[in-house]
Amino acid sequence: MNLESLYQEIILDHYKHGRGKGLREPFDAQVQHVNPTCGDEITLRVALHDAVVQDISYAAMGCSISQASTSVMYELLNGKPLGEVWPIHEAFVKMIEGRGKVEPDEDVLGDGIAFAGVASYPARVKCALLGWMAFKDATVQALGKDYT
Amino acid sequence: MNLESLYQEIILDHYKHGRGKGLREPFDAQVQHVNPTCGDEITLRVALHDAVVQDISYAAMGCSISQASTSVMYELLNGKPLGEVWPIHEAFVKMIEGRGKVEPDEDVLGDGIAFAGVASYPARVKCALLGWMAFKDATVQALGKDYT
Amino acid sequence: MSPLDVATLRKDFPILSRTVRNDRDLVYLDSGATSQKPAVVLDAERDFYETRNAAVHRGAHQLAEEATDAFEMARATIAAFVGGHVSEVVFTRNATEALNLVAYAFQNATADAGPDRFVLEPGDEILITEMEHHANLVPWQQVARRTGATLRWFGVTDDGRLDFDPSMITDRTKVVSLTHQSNVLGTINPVAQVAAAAHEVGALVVVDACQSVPHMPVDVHALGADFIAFSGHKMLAPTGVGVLWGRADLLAQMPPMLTGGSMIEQVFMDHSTFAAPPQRFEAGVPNIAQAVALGVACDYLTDVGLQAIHEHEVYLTGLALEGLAGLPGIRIIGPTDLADRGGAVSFVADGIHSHDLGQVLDDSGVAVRVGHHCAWPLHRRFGVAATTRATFYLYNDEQDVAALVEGTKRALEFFA
Amino acid sequence: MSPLDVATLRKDFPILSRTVRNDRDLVYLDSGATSQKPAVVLDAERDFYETRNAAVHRGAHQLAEEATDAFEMARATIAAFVGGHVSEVVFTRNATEALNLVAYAFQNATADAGPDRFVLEPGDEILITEMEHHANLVPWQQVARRTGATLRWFGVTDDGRLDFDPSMITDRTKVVSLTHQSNVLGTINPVAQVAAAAHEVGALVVVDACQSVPHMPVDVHALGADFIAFSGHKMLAPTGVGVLWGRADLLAQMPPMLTGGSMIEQVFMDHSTFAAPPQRFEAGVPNIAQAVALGVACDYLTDVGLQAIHEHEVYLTGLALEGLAGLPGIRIIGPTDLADRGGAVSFVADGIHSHDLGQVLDDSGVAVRVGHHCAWPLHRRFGVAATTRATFYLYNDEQDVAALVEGTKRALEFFA
Ligand SMILES: Cc1ncc(COP(=O)(O)O)c(C=O)c1O
Ligand SMILES: Cc1ncc(COP(=O)(O)O)c(C=O)c1O
Repeated sequence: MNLESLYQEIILDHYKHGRGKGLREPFDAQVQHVNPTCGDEITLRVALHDAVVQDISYAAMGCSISQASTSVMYELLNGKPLGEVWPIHEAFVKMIEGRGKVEPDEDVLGDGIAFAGVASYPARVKCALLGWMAFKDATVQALGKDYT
Repeated sequence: MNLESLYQEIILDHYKHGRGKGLREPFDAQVQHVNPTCGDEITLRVALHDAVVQDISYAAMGCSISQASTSVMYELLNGKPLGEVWPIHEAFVKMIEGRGKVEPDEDVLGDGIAFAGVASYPARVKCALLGWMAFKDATVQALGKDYT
Repeated sequence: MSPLDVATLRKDFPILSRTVRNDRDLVYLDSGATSQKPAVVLDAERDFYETRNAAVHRGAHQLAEEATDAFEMARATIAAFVGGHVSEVVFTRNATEALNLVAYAFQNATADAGPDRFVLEPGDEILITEMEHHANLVPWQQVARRTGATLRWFGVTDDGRLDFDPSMITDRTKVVSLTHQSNVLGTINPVAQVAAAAHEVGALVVVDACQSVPHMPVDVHALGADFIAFSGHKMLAPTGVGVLWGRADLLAQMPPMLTGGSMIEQVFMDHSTFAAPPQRFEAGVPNIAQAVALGVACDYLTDVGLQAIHEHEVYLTGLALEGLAGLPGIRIIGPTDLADRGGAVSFVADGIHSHDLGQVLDDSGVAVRVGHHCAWPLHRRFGVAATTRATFYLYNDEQDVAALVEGTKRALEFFA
Repeated sequence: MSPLDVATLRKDFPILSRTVRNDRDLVYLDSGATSQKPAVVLDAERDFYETRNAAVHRGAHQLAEEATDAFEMARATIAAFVGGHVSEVVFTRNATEALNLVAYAFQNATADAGPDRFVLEPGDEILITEMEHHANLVPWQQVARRTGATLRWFGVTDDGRLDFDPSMITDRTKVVSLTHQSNVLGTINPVAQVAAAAHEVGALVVVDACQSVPHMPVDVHALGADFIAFSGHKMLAPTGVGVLWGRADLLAQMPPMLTGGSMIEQVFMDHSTFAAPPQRFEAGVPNIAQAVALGVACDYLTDVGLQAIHEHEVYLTGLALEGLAGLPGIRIIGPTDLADRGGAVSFVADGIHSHDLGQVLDDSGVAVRVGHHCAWPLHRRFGVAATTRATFYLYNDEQDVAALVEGTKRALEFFA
């Protein structure tokens, strides 16, 4: 691994130009997640309608990896029905936690495969997953609200 | 060091025929000391009069070393004025804690020098001092009572 | 017959080739206090320092990543060793700290009006046994005193078995804590049976597995335990590392005992929130190298085979009981049959204090333990102040047992 | 100029000859997190296991005697190292546990209506600082909450110095706990001055000496401390051992935190009495080999010279501050002068997160720490989430500092 394969162009681009940034209304659930080692944090909102992700909005403070991965997540998941969302989510988490041994599927992950290099840097795994874990948490909460 | 120099005849004799055993009246102070590692214990009484040790009486449960050293202590200290008692006491403790490097003085310690070998067995130091520490404690208490 | 090839195993333990007292071969029969270490474990510890030493979970550099990997892989190995999940293994200094950690969960939850499961009130009962090591007794005395709960205990029968009286387990019982194998008697307790009764009334079950995990196959779920505690130094690993295994859902509810770095989620000057287990219970830079080496010790034990180790120890115990029975004035404290029994043989000799007996054994090169072995109330139960205890492990053989019997005979003669 | 012959010292540290990431030489600038270990310390630890391993204070056999000797001699060495008495040194796992031990003395004494000195009541105040490591912050939050006492703190000035306001020390102040040297800012605090003010009102003084004892001469009496805590792993010793030094008369009054074997005087089923310090605070089989090795580490440091080590680190710090000042957009968090300052240099770079900066440094072979370094409130105070921190020790040299500056430059370019 070298620096360039960790910080691919696409990551630096998402880092500098985050997609979907900001906290928007309406939303069904809001969560705050932190990375306890470096203090990075994200506030993330999810709006659902008929099991479709209507909006993911967020305000985050963090490193390039965490910022970019949240931005890529926005592009990948926003507007999609949950049935399509979970396979992508799972594939992303699997790749990141795969210690470089999981072959990512570009058809499923799109730009997300740019983060494959993170898997070789265990200390950055939490960075890459910060937004994704917040999304999962918020969506589960939103669903809970829906059905109770 | 070998077993015979640790367990000298004189020690085995004092162990089998403890001098001054039993708890007697009158007394000025009574203490109970234990050896927390093996559970050995001693109850010891001191009677003082005019700064002279009138009686040391005791009930003890313990190994040959602790039993014999208390018996030897009885012989060495009982009936003596405190002015003579403390130098003997100090010399005995010094020898036992001396790790085999302190040359014992037979003129001061009498039969007590039989315990010189204990100094080479650190785990037995507490055994050899059980009665002696109880005596010191009881005497200090008795003196405190005298002068307050 | 022993299922182990002891002669070959002994070569792995450098210390066993030293001599003691006037050039006697060392006969080490004190593994119940602490075990000796094979070279492979010492190599692992040293290798960690020479190649990967860094603070874990804190750095983003390569050394820190490698150190964290080694540490977390050891956790996974140890979890598998006892049939638990990796997130259920907490590293402590020793079993004593592990047991205190559970006891403090009750004390602190009660002080904080925390999760019900851990809150104790006057009338609630903590149930232990009369054969407990001080490590599984004194912490519960403290908790009982500070919460107002009552400490009760099962007795011990004359032949050294647990006097299990199910009627003592009632709705008032909130926690049952007992040893899996007595470090004095050798008795293996029917933990699963006790645990089932305890769970029926909703009590939590803590198992002091100090003398079982190193010596026989232990599976936390088969035991029915909610927590188990054990020490690395008793199972071929370095000093300075112990383990608390706890059921995930319980650890998740428990307040930490120690607080500080690496166990937090967020920290402000006036309050903090805490990380998920196991990190919540590992404040500060942990005993990293020791944990890594403990992982290697588990692998070594697994390779030798825990069932074989147990059978080997039972075999030696049989020989020892037989040999000692042949000497005059020897009384065994503990079962004299081999059913549900591990390799600890404690005894007293008529008219000879155990300190003196142990001294003669030491002079013969035989290292045993004398005293109350941190089980003072148990000794009181048997009306003795102290016993002489021989404990066996995978590196002991028939000759060691013969040396014990021979040395005891010498002591009887010496003090006759 | 440095007073040390670093090239020669480096040969003592096996790990320093390894390479990282694509064959870069390792530049280890994370000693503030944990230090590397010289061979002589690793030898001592291994030698203990290979020649004298036994449980201390428990056995009467020769191994146990030798192990106990080695352990207690290490205690004496460490006591002398900080100017204390041997009976005042308590072995813990790390500094975090040592600080918790003191905090629990207050919590438990309060729960037990114990010795006045340690009882806290609503209205009483615990005084710390805004630059504390979580280890000297979170335990006091817990104590305050559980006793009803109030937690207060001295602030930090813009240039990273303690904002010492003597008027905050009042009759209500029961304990003042502060770091000797900040692990983030490098600031050395005027502990003696604070301690004098605290003692005037009868408050106890706890010093977190984690970053001072390894790096400069420390004398507990000159400091005026009642307790000091430090970690072995930060001073060339193994992981898994730390020290609490406490004034004898205070330790004598303190209830134990952990209970179990070896810390008792007498044990009955329903109550126990405890041994005198330091044993009272060392429950269970201790981290023996680690303590022995810590003694050897102290000897090694004494041989090199603590004053020389301090001067060496100040020299490197000067070079680092100078080198970083030459780069655009770098802000130092902490004093930029060298007065009362040790070898921790923390900084932020405009527009680059410290995690990213650290990654480029790592790729250059330079191991630094990124994040809040367990001092989150201090980072909040400076309006940053995280910093990049380089820390120096006796084995670092001018080239290491140059690599830090060079690597930082590379990061600035990479993320430009
Ligand atoms: C100032 C300070 N205090 C406390 C600690 C905690 O030390 P440990 O994690 O070894 O307990 C550290 C190091 O992490 C420190 O730098
Ligand atoms: C049954 C039992 N419980 C607890 C302990 C305490 O272990 P440690 O001293 O390693 O904490 C021991 C060993 O001393 C033991 O044998």
